[in-house]
Amino acid sequence: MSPLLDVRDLHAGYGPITVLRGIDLTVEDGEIVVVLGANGAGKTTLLRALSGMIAGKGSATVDGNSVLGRRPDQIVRLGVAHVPQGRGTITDLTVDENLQLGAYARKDGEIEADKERWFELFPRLRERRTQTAGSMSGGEQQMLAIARALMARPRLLLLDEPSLGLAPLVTQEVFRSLAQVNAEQGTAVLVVEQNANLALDVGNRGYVLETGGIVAAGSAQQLQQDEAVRKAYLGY
Amino acid sequence: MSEFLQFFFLGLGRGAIYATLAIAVVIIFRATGLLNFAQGQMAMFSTFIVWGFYDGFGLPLWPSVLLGMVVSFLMGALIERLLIRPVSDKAGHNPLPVVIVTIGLFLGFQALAPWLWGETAKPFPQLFGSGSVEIFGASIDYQTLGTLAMLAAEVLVLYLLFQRTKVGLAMRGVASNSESAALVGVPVGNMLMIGWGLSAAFGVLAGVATADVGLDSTLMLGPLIYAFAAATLGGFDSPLGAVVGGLIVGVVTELLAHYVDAIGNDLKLLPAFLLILVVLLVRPQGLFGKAQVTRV
Amino acid sequence: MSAATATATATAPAPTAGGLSPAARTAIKVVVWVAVVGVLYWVPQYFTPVQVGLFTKVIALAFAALGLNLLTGYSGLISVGHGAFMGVGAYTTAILVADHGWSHGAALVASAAAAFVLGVLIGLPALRIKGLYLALVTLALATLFPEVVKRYGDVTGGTQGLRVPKFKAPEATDLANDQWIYYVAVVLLVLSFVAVRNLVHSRVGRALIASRDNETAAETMGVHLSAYRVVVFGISAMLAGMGGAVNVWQTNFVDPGQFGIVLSITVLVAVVVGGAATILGPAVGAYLVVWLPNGDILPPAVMPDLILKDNPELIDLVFGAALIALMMLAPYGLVGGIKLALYRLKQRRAVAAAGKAPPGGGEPAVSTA
Amino acid sequence: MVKRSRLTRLLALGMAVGLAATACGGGRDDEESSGGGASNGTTSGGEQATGFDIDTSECTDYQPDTGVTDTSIKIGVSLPLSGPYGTAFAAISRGYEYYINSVNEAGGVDGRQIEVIKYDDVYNAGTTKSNIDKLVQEDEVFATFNVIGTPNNLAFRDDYNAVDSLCVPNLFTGTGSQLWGQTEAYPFLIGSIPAYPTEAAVFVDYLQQQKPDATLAVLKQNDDFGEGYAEALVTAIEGTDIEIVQEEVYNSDSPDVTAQITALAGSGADAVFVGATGLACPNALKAITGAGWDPITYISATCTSQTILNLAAPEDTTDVLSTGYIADPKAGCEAQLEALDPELATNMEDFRAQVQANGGSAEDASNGFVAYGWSMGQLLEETLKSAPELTRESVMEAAYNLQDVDLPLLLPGVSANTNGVEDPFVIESLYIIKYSGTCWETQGEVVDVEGRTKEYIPEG
Repeated sequence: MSPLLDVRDLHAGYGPITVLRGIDLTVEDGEIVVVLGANGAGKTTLLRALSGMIAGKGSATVDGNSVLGRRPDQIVRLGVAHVPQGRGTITDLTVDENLQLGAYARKDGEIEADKERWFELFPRLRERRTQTAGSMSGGEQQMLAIARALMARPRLLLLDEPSLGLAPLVTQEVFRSLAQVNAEQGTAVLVVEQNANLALDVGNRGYVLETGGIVAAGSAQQLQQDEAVRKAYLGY
Repeated sequence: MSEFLQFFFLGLGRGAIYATLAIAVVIIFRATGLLNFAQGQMAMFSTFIVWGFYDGFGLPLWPSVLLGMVVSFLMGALIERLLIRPVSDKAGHNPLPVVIVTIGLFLGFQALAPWLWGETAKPFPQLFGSGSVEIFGASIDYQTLGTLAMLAAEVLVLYLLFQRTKVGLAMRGVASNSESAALVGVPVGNMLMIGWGLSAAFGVLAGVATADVGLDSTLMLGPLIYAFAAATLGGFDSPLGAVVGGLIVGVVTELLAHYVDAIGNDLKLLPAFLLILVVLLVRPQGLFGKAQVTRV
Repeated sequence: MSAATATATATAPAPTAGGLSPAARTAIKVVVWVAVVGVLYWVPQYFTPVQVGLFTKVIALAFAALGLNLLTGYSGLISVGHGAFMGVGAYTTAILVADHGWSHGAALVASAAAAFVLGVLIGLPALRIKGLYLALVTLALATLFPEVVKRYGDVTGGTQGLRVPKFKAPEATDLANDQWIYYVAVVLLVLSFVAVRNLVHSRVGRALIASRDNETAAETMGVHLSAYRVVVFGISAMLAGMGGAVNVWQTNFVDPGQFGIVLSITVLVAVVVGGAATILGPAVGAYLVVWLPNGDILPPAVMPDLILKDNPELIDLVFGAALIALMMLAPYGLVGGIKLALYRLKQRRAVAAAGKAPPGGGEPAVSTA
Repeated sequence: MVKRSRLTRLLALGMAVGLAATACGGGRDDEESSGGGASNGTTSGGEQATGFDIDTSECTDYQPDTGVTDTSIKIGVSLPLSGPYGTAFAAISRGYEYYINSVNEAGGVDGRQIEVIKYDDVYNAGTTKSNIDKLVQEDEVFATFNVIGTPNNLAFRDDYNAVDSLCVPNLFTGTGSQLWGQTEAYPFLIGSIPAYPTEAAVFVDYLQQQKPDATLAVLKQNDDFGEGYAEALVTAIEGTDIEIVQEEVYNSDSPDVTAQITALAGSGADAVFVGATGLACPNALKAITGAGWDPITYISATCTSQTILNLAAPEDTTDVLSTGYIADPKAGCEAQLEALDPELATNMEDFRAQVQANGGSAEDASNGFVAYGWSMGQLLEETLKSAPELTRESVMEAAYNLQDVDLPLLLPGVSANTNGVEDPFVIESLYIIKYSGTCWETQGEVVDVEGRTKEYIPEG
């Protein structure tokens, strides 16, 4: 069976500046894959290229459909949801409206039921249902961003540094929830992180990205045990 | 007393016109975060389109207005797609190139209308008939009452559209954070087109409410600044704010013009100017708006 | 987004010219400056008085465009009201010279001061709001200005305008009036260009540019930045006011119709056509804006002539369409476009020269572990 | 190079500035004391001008016949052709171009083709100045002609039309300012249409007959034109029992004058004088009806165009008064012309046919602006023809010595008459005209104030 996400020799960048120089990467159905890398290694660029926010060259397919050259809203319809760095909640809308908008691409009648499901998972969101997203704490906004992405019923969730700016306890909670979603829904997750420990704890496999190229790959355990990776990203 | 009331009513009449145009300003602002300096000239041009249906094809007035709104919607949407977006995509967060495009549109429509429809002003009918009602010794004409009713309907329709429909939600999402909206599957470009289209369509109502003074290419040159003052006071992103702002601007300027010699009818613009200056200085978000204006 | 930031960086004056030794670069600069000064000196020797008069109009507009560029190009604040500041400068000179017997020189200082003060007042909202909104205040100002002039006709001459005594060439100079006015104006303009250039490259200038490009930078600079902005607004208005005074030297007549919204739009257009945030752009833009409608010498306006011969009223349509086309094809204006092209060329060469090494700018390269 | 007399120059400047600064123009003409009130410019019958002789000795670098060759005469024009004000005025230039076309086809003026060079000034006086500089110094026109707008003419008259200027004729300006009567200081400039004060005086005259103790309300545009009327009215009612009870001003870009009319109606005045242009005219009339006010309503001659009146309903325009000196070419109003003067009706037919023969549309053939432009073309031709020689000096002398020049479209009894300093105003005979709801009809006889306009110019 071919992988859900199949990236080959992907190049991408901004204007005249190339950031990614030939990335190969796969995510299987139901898998959690972690991409580690320092600031500026190209992690965010990778996700932005996959969700259509910047142009890329090479090949990147979801379920055999190329995502390169498509607009973000078209890629959402292929089953990919992207939670951008800095959360990207829509701060002027209420929690409820954010979730409603998350289901924009869907046409079925189970939207309310889905909202309930994510309120179960993130009870704090239910409490703040009618508040605007901008009035909530960073952790709450991160949960909202994830819940909103899940409202699209994606097969692949792209997460950009979910731990950024969050207290460690909150980060833990976020990753626990992610694992739960993955287990219950079978949603595949591609998460890029600087804070690799927690990510690798919940992840199945991982890649290490440096200056725009993959320098190492392996199972989560392998990476956690690799000395170079440990020194560079795990801090011990 | 009845004199005061009379000028209050006249102010309401002017204010209602400012409000209709301010609503069009606000719609584009909500949808795209942009101030359209060609708003008045687009409304003028659209009114000529209505005139074309009314006088050229001999259709009744209101169907002509509706058809004019449809055509203007398409015109607005096409302008966004063909002229605005290519520029704003390249310009990033620098608003200047897009402002220049709207100035280009301003000049273009101004020249195009007399070229297409002739240089002489057209006798445009009063939308709500002529005549007036007496209230406490002062008269308020049907045109004012009708425009006020129309404004109420506009605000209601826009409220329902923005708050109760999927498209409205998506438009608000795009206005607040277009990147995130795109990432949940909202076709951002379409929403911008709809925003421009809606604004152009509602601009028709501003034009036809004004055009009984005689329709020519200068129709909206006067009201535009007052409409901007109204939108500033209302807070740029609230249709209700635009209406309240428009009525306040209309009433205040007319009363000052009549009762304060230092202002007078020739310097009516002065209070509008001071209003813009002071509101932006003291409460940039206006009476009803969100605080986004203040991001330095 | 990032792409835009990259190009914005590119259009900011490039600190180095690629691939040349410092000595060669200095030599080129000297040659360019000598050439520029030579051409500016030569203009009134070669052209007819009428044409020199139009060049003086270019200079008047270039003052305002230079000022507006400081505001719009470098600080990201948009003004649609620089025509009003020109008007304040023009009327200050006109009234002082015509009715109070001032010399043109002294009146120029007063014009600059008056415009500066008004500029600071109008710029006050810049303390708190984003650039786009200032456009509203300034638009309203531009519309209001002629009405105020009309209202106070006792002082301003009302719609009949005010005739101003000529700015006469001193006997000793042996210059015709048009030449004298041109030379005085051009010297002042060059000095102003140098001053603006220094301001842009100063700490204040860099702070303004940073705040234009990056909201976070703006926030961290806080109060200082707001104060800078208001002062820059004042300086910008002051330059426009000087342009207004120069305009009076040339026309010897002021009336409210000259300083309406159209003039404000013209100034803005000059900036954008020439290239916002480039040092020379405003002058180039002012040149084009003045000469295109008078296009019987360089550059020949062949196109508009063909279209407009039978329909002169369509000039605004042609003009509007040209503006939109320019924003699509070269949003950084002519000077900005050339700079961008040079920058790209240089980068391409640098990339070619350095093989696969990353080019400068963009994300900093991380050394491999 | 001629050394200019500093004193004269300063005097001229001081005069211009002083006039402008007081914003009421006219007035304090030094020559006013020389009277002329009683004199009528149409007395002498001889072809040789005796009354007016231009002295070119103070001119800077006087070039008597630049722009004239054996086969052509170059005439320069600057007027608004684009922008919000452009389109209406362009019709005037079409009018004289149609006429000049026909003259040229018929062999021109004494074998010389009239060549018109026309530049757009967007109604901006600064641009007008540049255009005139270019026309005179580069295109080397013989004269400028029918430049529209008071400030636009003021912007260049000191450089070209004053006694100590380059002395280039500025013929038949397209504005009715009373400033065009300062012949001594500006011998190279002459106006065309009845001055605003003349019009105001003729109306007051009429009002006095109708209602000697009338109260009068005034609506005026906030510019020299509106101010000119307002001040002339004050002068004109001196010594009568007519009283101005209220005055309101409006701004030309806000043509909705309902508030002003409401205020005026509040005064309950017997008569209202509407000194307006463009859309403000019909809106004032509509507002008068709307306010339930029924005064004797006078609209300035600028409001009399049919395209403007059509914007108001017949019940708003019926019985409205104005003044007229030129026939209204509106299609369907031929009967009125026929009744007034059969010859005029024939002339009008001729005008229509010729406009269309020279490329004009049917719309142009019934446009009052075109008819005015056409008549100005005729006046230009007459003036050039009557000049003994084609020098600038001689042509100006001819322009200031017009003797009963009867242009075909002028109403009966109206003709162009001038007599130098004594009588610098070209057209000074007016009819009171009344609108029937569809057509203008003259009331009574022509009011001839030939040579008396200066009396109506208010004191500075």
